Order: sequence, then C-alpha cells, then structure tokens
Amino acid sequence: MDNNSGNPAKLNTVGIRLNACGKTFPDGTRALEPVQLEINPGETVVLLGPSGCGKTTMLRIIAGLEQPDAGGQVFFGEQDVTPLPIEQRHVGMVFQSYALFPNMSVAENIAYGLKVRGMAEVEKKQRVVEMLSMMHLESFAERRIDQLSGGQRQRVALARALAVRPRVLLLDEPLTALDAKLRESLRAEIDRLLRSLKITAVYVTHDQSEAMALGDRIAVMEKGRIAQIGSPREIYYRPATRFVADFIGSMNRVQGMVDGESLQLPSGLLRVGPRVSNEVLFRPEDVRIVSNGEAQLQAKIVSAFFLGDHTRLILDVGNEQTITAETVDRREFKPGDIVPIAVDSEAILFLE
Amino acid sequence: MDNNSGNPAKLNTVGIRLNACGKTFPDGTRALEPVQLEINPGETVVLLGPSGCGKTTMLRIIAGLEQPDAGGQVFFGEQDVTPLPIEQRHVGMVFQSYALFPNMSVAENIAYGLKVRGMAEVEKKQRVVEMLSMMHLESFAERRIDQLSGGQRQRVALARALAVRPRVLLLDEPLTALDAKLRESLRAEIDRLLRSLKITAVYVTHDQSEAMALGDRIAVMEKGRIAQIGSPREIYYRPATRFVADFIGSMNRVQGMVDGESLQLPSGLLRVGPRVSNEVLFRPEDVRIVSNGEAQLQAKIVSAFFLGDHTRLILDVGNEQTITAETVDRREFKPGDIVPIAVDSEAILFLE
Amino acid sequence: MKPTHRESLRHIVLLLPALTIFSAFWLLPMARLVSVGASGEMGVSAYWAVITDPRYFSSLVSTIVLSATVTFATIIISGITGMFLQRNHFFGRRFLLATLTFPLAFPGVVVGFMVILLVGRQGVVGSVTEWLFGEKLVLAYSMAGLFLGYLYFSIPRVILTIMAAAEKLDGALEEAARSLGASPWQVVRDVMIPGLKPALISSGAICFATSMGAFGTAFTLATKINVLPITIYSEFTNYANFSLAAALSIVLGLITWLALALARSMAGSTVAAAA
Amino acid sequence: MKPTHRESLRHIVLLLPALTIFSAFWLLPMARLVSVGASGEMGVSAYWAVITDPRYFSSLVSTIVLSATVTFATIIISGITGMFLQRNHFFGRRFLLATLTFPLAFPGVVVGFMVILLVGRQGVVGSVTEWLFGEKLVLAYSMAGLFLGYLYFSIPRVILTIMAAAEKLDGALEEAARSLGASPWQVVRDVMIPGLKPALISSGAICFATSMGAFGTAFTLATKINVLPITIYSEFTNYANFSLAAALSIVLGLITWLALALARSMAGSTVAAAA
Repeated sequence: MDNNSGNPAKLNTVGIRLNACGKTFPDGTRALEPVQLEINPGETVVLLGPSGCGKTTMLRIIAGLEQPDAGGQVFFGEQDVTPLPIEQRHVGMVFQSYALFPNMSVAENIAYGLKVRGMAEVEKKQRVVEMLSMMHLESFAERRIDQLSGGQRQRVALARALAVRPRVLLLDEPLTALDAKLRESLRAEIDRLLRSLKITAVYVTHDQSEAMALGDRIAVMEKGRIAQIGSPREIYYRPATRFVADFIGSMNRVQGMVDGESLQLPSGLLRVGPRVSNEVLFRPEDVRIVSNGEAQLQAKIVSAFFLGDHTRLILDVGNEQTITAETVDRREFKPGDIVPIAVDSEAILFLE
Repeated sequence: MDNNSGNPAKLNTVGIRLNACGKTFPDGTRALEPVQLEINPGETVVLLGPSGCGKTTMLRIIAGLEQPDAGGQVFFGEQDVTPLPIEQRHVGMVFQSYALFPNMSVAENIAYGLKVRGMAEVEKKQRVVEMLSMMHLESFAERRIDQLSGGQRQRVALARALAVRPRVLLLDEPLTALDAKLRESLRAEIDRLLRSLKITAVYVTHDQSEAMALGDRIAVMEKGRIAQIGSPREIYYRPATRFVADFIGSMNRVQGMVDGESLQLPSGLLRVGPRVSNEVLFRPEDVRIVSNGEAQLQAKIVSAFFLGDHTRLILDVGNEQTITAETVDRREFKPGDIVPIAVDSEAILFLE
Repeated sequence: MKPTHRESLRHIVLLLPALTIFSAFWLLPMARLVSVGASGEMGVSAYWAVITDPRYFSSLVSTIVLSATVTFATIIISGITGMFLQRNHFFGRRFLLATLTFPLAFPGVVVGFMVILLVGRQGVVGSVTEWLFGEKLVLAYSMAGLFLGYLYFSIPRVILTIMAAAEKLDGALEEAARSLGASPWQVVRDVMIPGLKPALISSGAICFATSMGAFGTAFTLATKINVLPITIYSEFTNYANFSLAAALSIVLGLITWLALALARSMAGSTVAAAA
Repeated sequence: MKPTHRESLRHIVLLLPALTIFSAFWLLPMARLVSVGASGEMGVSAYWAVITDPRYFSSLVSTIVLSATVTFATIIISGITGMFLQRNHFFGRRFLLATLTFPLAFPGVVVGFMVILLVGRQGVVGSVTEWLFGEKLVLAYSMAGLFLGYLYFSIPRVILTIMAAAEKLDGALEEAARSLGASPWQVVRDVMIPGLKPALISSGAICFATSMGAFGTAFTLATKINVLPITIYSEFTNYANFSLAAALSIVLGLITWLALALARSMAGSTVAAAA
C-alpha cells in the first residue's frame, strides 16, 4: 500500500447484521426470503449466485436502496439503520456500470461526496490527491470520464466510493463489464485494497472465480435463500447441496452398483470407501491418470480438448455415463484411446 | 451427429489460398501486411490476436467484404475469387452480433439463403427441417428472433449459414457476446459440427481457449502480420516470439547471473540446462512444489489465490522478481511462507 | 430510481393541486370545443354537416388527399435521398446537409411566399417558360403550388429522420444477407426497408399531421382550393359560425390524432415526441 | 456497410443528375428570396429597415420576446411534469398521457380558436369572472392570449421529449450520488438536470423555432401585437411590398436557424431531426 493512502484506522469500519430481511415486490414476487446474515467488521463477504437469486436485492437492502419487508432489520454495528435512506447510511457503493458523473472530471467525481458533505476546500483537495495516488490515477485527475478506459473508470468509481471513508463498502458486480484480462488484474487490485483498508465489504458477483479470490466468506444464493455460507475452501471442498456443487466449479456424477466399498461400473471398480452410495460425485481435477497397476477404471476417451495449461478429457466410463477429467499431463490424448484412471476416495462426495 | 443432418459429402468443401493479400485503408492505415496463407480443404484455422491485429480484416477479405490491395489474390480451390463480391462467393458467414433478420421467424431466417437462390418450395422446407434438427431448434421454428436467448440465436445463425451448403464457413467472434458457461457449451457444439461436416472453416477470435479448442491450426496475429501459425500444441509449447508466448497462456520471465548450467538467484539455483541464458521463460503450471531435497529455489509466497480446482501463488524469487505458480495441491498456502520449488529444464524456453 | 411506495405517495400529495389545475387548463379548451360544436342552431348535426354539405366535405377530402399525396412523395424522395446521404461521403456533402436544414427555419407563410416567387405570376419559372414557349407556367395558386410548398417543408425533416435511422441500421444484417447470396436489390427489400420501417412510418405520420394542419402556406398562396384549416378560419372569422368551425376542428383533430396514434402503435413510442 | 471506393463512385455517377435537380429546386427558392430582399426600391437597405423602422423592429422584438418567454415557461412546466409522469405510476396516468397528445393533432388555427372560446369576449373565463366580480376577464386578444395559445401547443411535445429522455437516464447515477450523501435536491441539480440537458436544449430550441414561425394562432386571435409572420404576410399581401417581406423572412429564418444550429452544436445531432 502507498504511504499517502490515508490511515486505515480512520475508517470507521463496522459489522453488518441482517435480521429476517425478506423482500416481496408489489407484484407479489418474492425476491428474497427472510434472511439472517452477520458480517464481521473488516470482513469481505461475497454474495454469489445466478441472476435472479436475490443477491442484488440483498445488497440493495444493506445499502438502503430497498426497504426490507415489515419485520426486517438492518444493523450497522449496534445502530439500527433500517429506517435510514442510503444518503444517511454512510456507505460506499460501486456499480457495474461505474455510474460516474459524465459532467464532471475524474477529480470532481472523487470530490463529489466530500462536496455534498461540505468539507473545507483544502482538506477536500488533499483527500482527492490521496485517493488519486492510492488508485494510481494521478495523471488522470483532469480527464473527462469518456476519455477513460473501462478499467480506469472502475478505479475512479472505487476512489470516489472510498473518498468519503465509508463505514461499509458495497460492490455490485464491479468487474462484469470488463474483459477477461482486465478483470483479473483489477480483481487483484481490489483484493489488495480490501485487505489493506480492512474495510467491511459486501461484494455481489455471479463469477465463481471472483468470489473465490476475494471472499473471506462466500454466501452462495439460490432462489432468494442462502444455500451455503463459508470460506472458499469449505464451499469448494464440502458443498452443502447439489446446487452449490454444480455452481462452484464443475462436478462429475456417477451411478453404479454398490459392491462392498466400491461402485461397480462396466469400466471397472471405483473405490468409494466405507460410506458408500449408488451415486457419487467428484471434481474433474480429482480424476488421476495412473499406471495400469493403480487403475480403478479403464475409461475410453470421447473427446480431448487441449487448453494449454491443461487438457480436458471427456471419458466414457460405461453405462452411457461420461465424466470430465482435467489433467496437466503433456501427453497428446486421442479420442478412442483407453486411459487407466483413479479417483482418491477422499475426493468423493455424497449429496442427495 | 444426427442422422438427418444432411450428407456431409454434399458440402462442396474447398481449400483457401491467400496470395500477398494486404489491406491499406483510404486514410493510409495498414490493417494487414501482404500475407500468405494456405488453408486445406476441411481444415479449421483460427485467426487469433488482440483487437486491431488485422484478423477481422483478413476474414473480410476471404469473405469478399473487403478488397485486398492491388496484387492480392484470394483462391477458393483453383478458382480465383478476388473480383467476386461476397454474394457470388458461396460462403457461409456467422457474426458476433448474430445478424439475424428481426422481421423474419427462425425458419424464415434459415430459409433466406435458399429463397434468394430460388430453391423450390418443397426442397427448401425439407432443408430447413434438416437444419433445425441438426441445431436442435425444432421447437423454435416459428419463434420471433427477439424471443430467443443469445445461445439460441447463434445456433440459428449457424443453421442459416450452413443451410446454403457453403464452400467455406467464416465465423467472426461468434461466441464473444455470450456469457462464460454458454460460451463453453456452444464451443463444444461448434467443435462437433466442424468435425462432422468436414467443412473448411476460418474462425476469428481473441479468446485463446476458444482458439485452442477449435483450431486444427492457429494463426496468431500481431500488428497486421501472422506471428506464428501451427497446431495448438506447437503454439503453446514452442511459441516463436515473446508476443505469442505472452498472448497464449501466461509466462514467467526470470533474470539472473549465469552459473554453469544454472541461473543464480537470491533464492537458489535454477537449473536451466546446457543452453543457458541470463533470462529464461517458463509457464506457471510448470513450477512444481517439491520436497526440500528436490528444491531448486526457496520462494516466498507474496499472495495466494484459491481458485477451486487449483491455487495460484505469487512467489518472490529474489531481486524484486516475482513469478506465478499454479498448483493443484490442496494445501492452504499463506503469504509469507517459504515454499521449495523446482522447474524442469525441458519446460524452460528462451526467446529474445 | 424506482421510488418506494411511500415516496410516490408523498409526490402525489405534493403535486395533486398542480395536476388538477393543469388538467383543467388542458381539458377545458377541448371540452369547450366539443360542446361548442354541438351548440349552434344545428345542434349535434353540425358534425353531420361536415359530411353532408358538399362545401365542407370537399374541403375535407381535398385536404386529406393533398396530405396523403405529399406524405407519399416525401417518403419516397426523402427515403432515397436520406439513405444516399447517410451512406456516401462525397465532396460538398457537409454543405448540402447544412442547406437541407434551412427550410426548417422558415414558417409556412414564408414557404408560401417562396412558392409565389418561384412559380407565381411574376415567378422565375413563369418568366423562363414565357421566354421559352411564349406562355407563362403558373402553378402557385393551384393544387400544384400547395403540393410544392408542403413538399418543401416536409422533405428536410424526413430526410434527417431517415438519416438518423439509417445510421443505426446494423451493417452486419446487410452483410449477412449478401453472404447468403442476396442481390443489392434484395438487400434493400429484405433488410433495409424493414429496418427503416419504424422511421418511415413515424415520419410519414408526422408529415401527414403537419400537412393536415398547415395554414400559413395555403393562406399566403390564397389558392382556390380551401384546405380544412382555411375553411375553419373563414367559418369562424368571416361567418362567425362558431359551432361549425368547432365541429370541423374536432374532425380535423380526430383524423390527425388517429394517424399519429396508428403510427405510434405500429412504430413505437417515438412518434408523438417527434410530432 | 461501408461501400468501397469504386461502389461509391458508381453511386455518385448514378445519382448526380438527381442531386443537381434536387439542389436546384432546393436552393433556387432561397436564393430568389435573398435577391428579392435586395431588389425593391430600397435595395439592400430593405434589410436595414428591419432594424431602423420602428414598426418592423418592434414586431421583431416582440416576436423574439414572446417566443423566448414561451420557451422558458414551457421548459419549466414540461420539465417538471415530464419527470413526474415518467417516475410515478398512478391511477389515471395512461389517460393523462393520452390526453396530453391531443393538442399535437390540432393546427394553430384551431388552437387560436380554442383560446378565444376560453378567454375571449364570449369565453368561459369571461363569463365566470363577470358572474363573480362583475367584470369580464378577456385575455385572448392581448399578448397573454398568444402566450396561452403558444404554451398549449408547445407543452405536450416537450413533455413527451423529456419523458423519453428521463426514461434513458441511468438510474445508477442517482443511486451513486445518494450513496455519496447527496440530498434529493442535490441529486436533481447534479445528476438529473445535467442528464436531461441535451433534451432540454433541443426541445427548447424547437419550441423557440415553432413559436417564431407560428402564424395560424396569431392570425386567428387577430391580436394587436403583430408577430413577425403576420407582418411578413401583410407586407406581402396587403402592401405588395415584396422586398421588405423577403428581407423580414430572411431575418426570421436566420434567427430561427441560428437557434437550431446553436442547440445542435450544444446538444448533438438529434435537434434538427426532431424540429
């Protein structure tokens, strides 16, 4: 972090608590079931889910842009902010569309929150300089917004939101409008920022890799409910439901006859372990290509996609079941070949 | 492939040859340096590069939407098609924006090329049914275009282009407008289609994973030139220039003092092999985390990103140089920890 | 920003008085017009007279025919010109575009004046034809003069609308049609005209509405053909026949409104805003 | 589709005759107007008379003042109403919007007629005020009548333009301003008015241009104030003073054209198309 980026201690960071916050729209659609959520001071929670899962509604309730249904309460620290409109909640907000004021320069955008708060000119100028330097935007201060690239715009939006030293930072799909390479570099920048400022942040996205990279905890949402909340590793390695398992990464699903501690398939015996079931799940990267001695299954390659850093294989394991395997093996795989594979029993999941 | 998808043999597939095709725009900008390219009948060649590299111009010259500079020639098989406008070249074309006719239904869109060719009603209807079934669009025949999702639209666009049994299929970033999950499934569908129809195809994209998955050969383009042309494996494992190395996948670059067959770094000795240089390149997935005994370098973790199927580490190797490593190791890596790493000397590249 | 229910309620309470006054001033004149139309000696039959009295009926029919013809001619001329100007960049294009916007700045009276200067009794065309053929060509005071005048102020607006619409046409659609083997003429028929349809319909409707209501041009030309606005004016001013003037106004208003409403339902909501 | 150089050349050759005839018919009337302005007894000084002769000058000034006032009032009223109607969904909104488009269907003559029915000598307002205060309130034949009439046909068009523009405002901008602590009034000042600025400027310019050229309304009201189009008409018809009428037309055209051009350069190219 830069030296001039302001003392993080000055950020009056608070935790957030949602109490039975549901949202029913006037036409009767239930966008959010009454939900309970506690976010610790300084923590980054990512709301992750497909479109229409209620993640944006939840963010807007936290922001004060939507009112929860009767009975719902939003706390910032010990303060009940439910009746306060957004302009009195002292939050910072970053939008997918950047939402920069097109009639103002970069510096004026960053200063806007300070201006409406009536901050003295000298202090305001100094704060703007701080923010410009923190976001590496020094040379763009006088630019018009339409002279900036997408990545620069989003950095200005971050600077503007942080300039008022908000109690909470809310980010609504901030990287969705950017292309893949830029998305990754700005993701790293946001990560560094959130860690160094120790600000409480709520980050909405439908992109699982963004969620994994940024979240202290991820709340996976489905149809207005939180399907699972936990650290990225918990979500990935111990998904609570099939929905979570499928939404985060990809998942193979194999059915067969139970045979002792194994599953019997036309291509061999898949070792499952003492807790056995006729359907098991495992991830593509957990399929190992092994020597014939170690092989559990002899799978036939349906198709092979060379992707550079790894190769993705679609394998036929019999009974018209295909699985996906991902391997860093540099070999050239050909459709029709038989490969011996194994799956470690620790990698196997059971979900109803 | 479906049984009704038409006899592939009926496709009058030809090769394509570009002879010294350059393109200078009226304002003097050189979009394409005079280029030589031979595409075999039935082959899929992907033109890959950043925006402005000339890939779209090259496609448009093949299509007949742009004329090459004087001296340039385009051959379809043995026929010189240079003077022919697009409507006489008998190509199929698929656009990023789908370019479906909004005033026609799905079936009418697919039939359009047959209609302007004056095909008999009965034959036309039958061909449309064939194409609908090939692209799994049977139930959408009477839909209006604005009632379709992005993926369905692009399938209609493919059906429309293929309905006229073109000699050559040209695809201009067909998947760019779709979201990630859809992109991947439609990519697999296009792959299956191109393989089964054995049609000559030119596919323009800026997405390297699309290029890897679809191309028999990839032409990586830079500033109006073909920087390298070859199979995906050739391009990835033996990039001809730094530009290609950086554009396809990511690449680490390390400088140090030459010490025998190794490179000396503050964190240890990197074994390079007999052909040694003071700068070497290697890919993130080729950095192996090893036991202390095998270690070439003792690297300090700067940051660690858990991404589910793998973890990305930013490692400090001394002299203010960081490298990226990608590992499928399930361990939880913490910034500040020291990890012993090694790079196989076969994985090391030298490029000036 | 969708205001919450509470906010919306507050707004309504705040603006209710304003809305009431506004509606009153808005609707009152129109209601008055309708009632005056039925208040004369003839009562409601004043409306009937618009059709039965040959004087009024012919005025109505000739106004509609003139407006429809002008609209048709304008759409054809402006459609072709607009597409051409949008697609081709040639020397003098900027100048041509600038002069195109001039007629928009002239009121109908001045346009009528120009028509007289051009094809009136002392007009340029008259002098030239007299010198050439020994006979003056005078069009200004006939249907042809009105037609010319109406064209003059209709064409530029439609050209500019078509150009704006042509700019937004997706070029890939034309390339797709060509790649499928369509000839240039088929591209025009199957891609470009359908793409311009909303703009053509809406600017046609506006052209029709403007022509139906044009007063200054017709009045200046003092033609023998009485277009509807002139009939209304003379009933009102010269004969003080309030109820018939009102009935004619309502009929004129209804026809115009219907044309605009029809276009709006066919071409989307931009029609009214541009009217 | 950018046509290739060769195609473009072919197009030009094909359309050159059409373009020539078109330009001739287009520019001829205007050139004629300019030359007639300088051809009378007074020569070029006819243009000068527009400023030196108090009769013409006062007509010019009062037309400009009237148009500017109408524009200002229209923008204020329509801006607030348009924003309100766009943002609030209440009972009767559809009906209100439908009635709003009615005045667009009436020509200026009918609007003048309505003003007389409302605030003329036998008007509704006159009767009510006589009954209440024993004195008739008659506004129709003064500046106030013109002002009312012009407002009546200006407001609906501007409201519809503002509504279309308000619909396209990015709601996230307002939310961003509020998240930074801006009060509702600050949001209006810093986000909404700047966002509507192009629409306000362009519809203001069109309102001004329409008011400058309005003839039917003023003529029907037969006011004592001679607005410029009426002065032009009477110079031409009553006094057969062709050169002065032409000079006044050119001045009127120039002022209107300047207003439109200014707005276009400030607010983008949609102005002319909607004019």
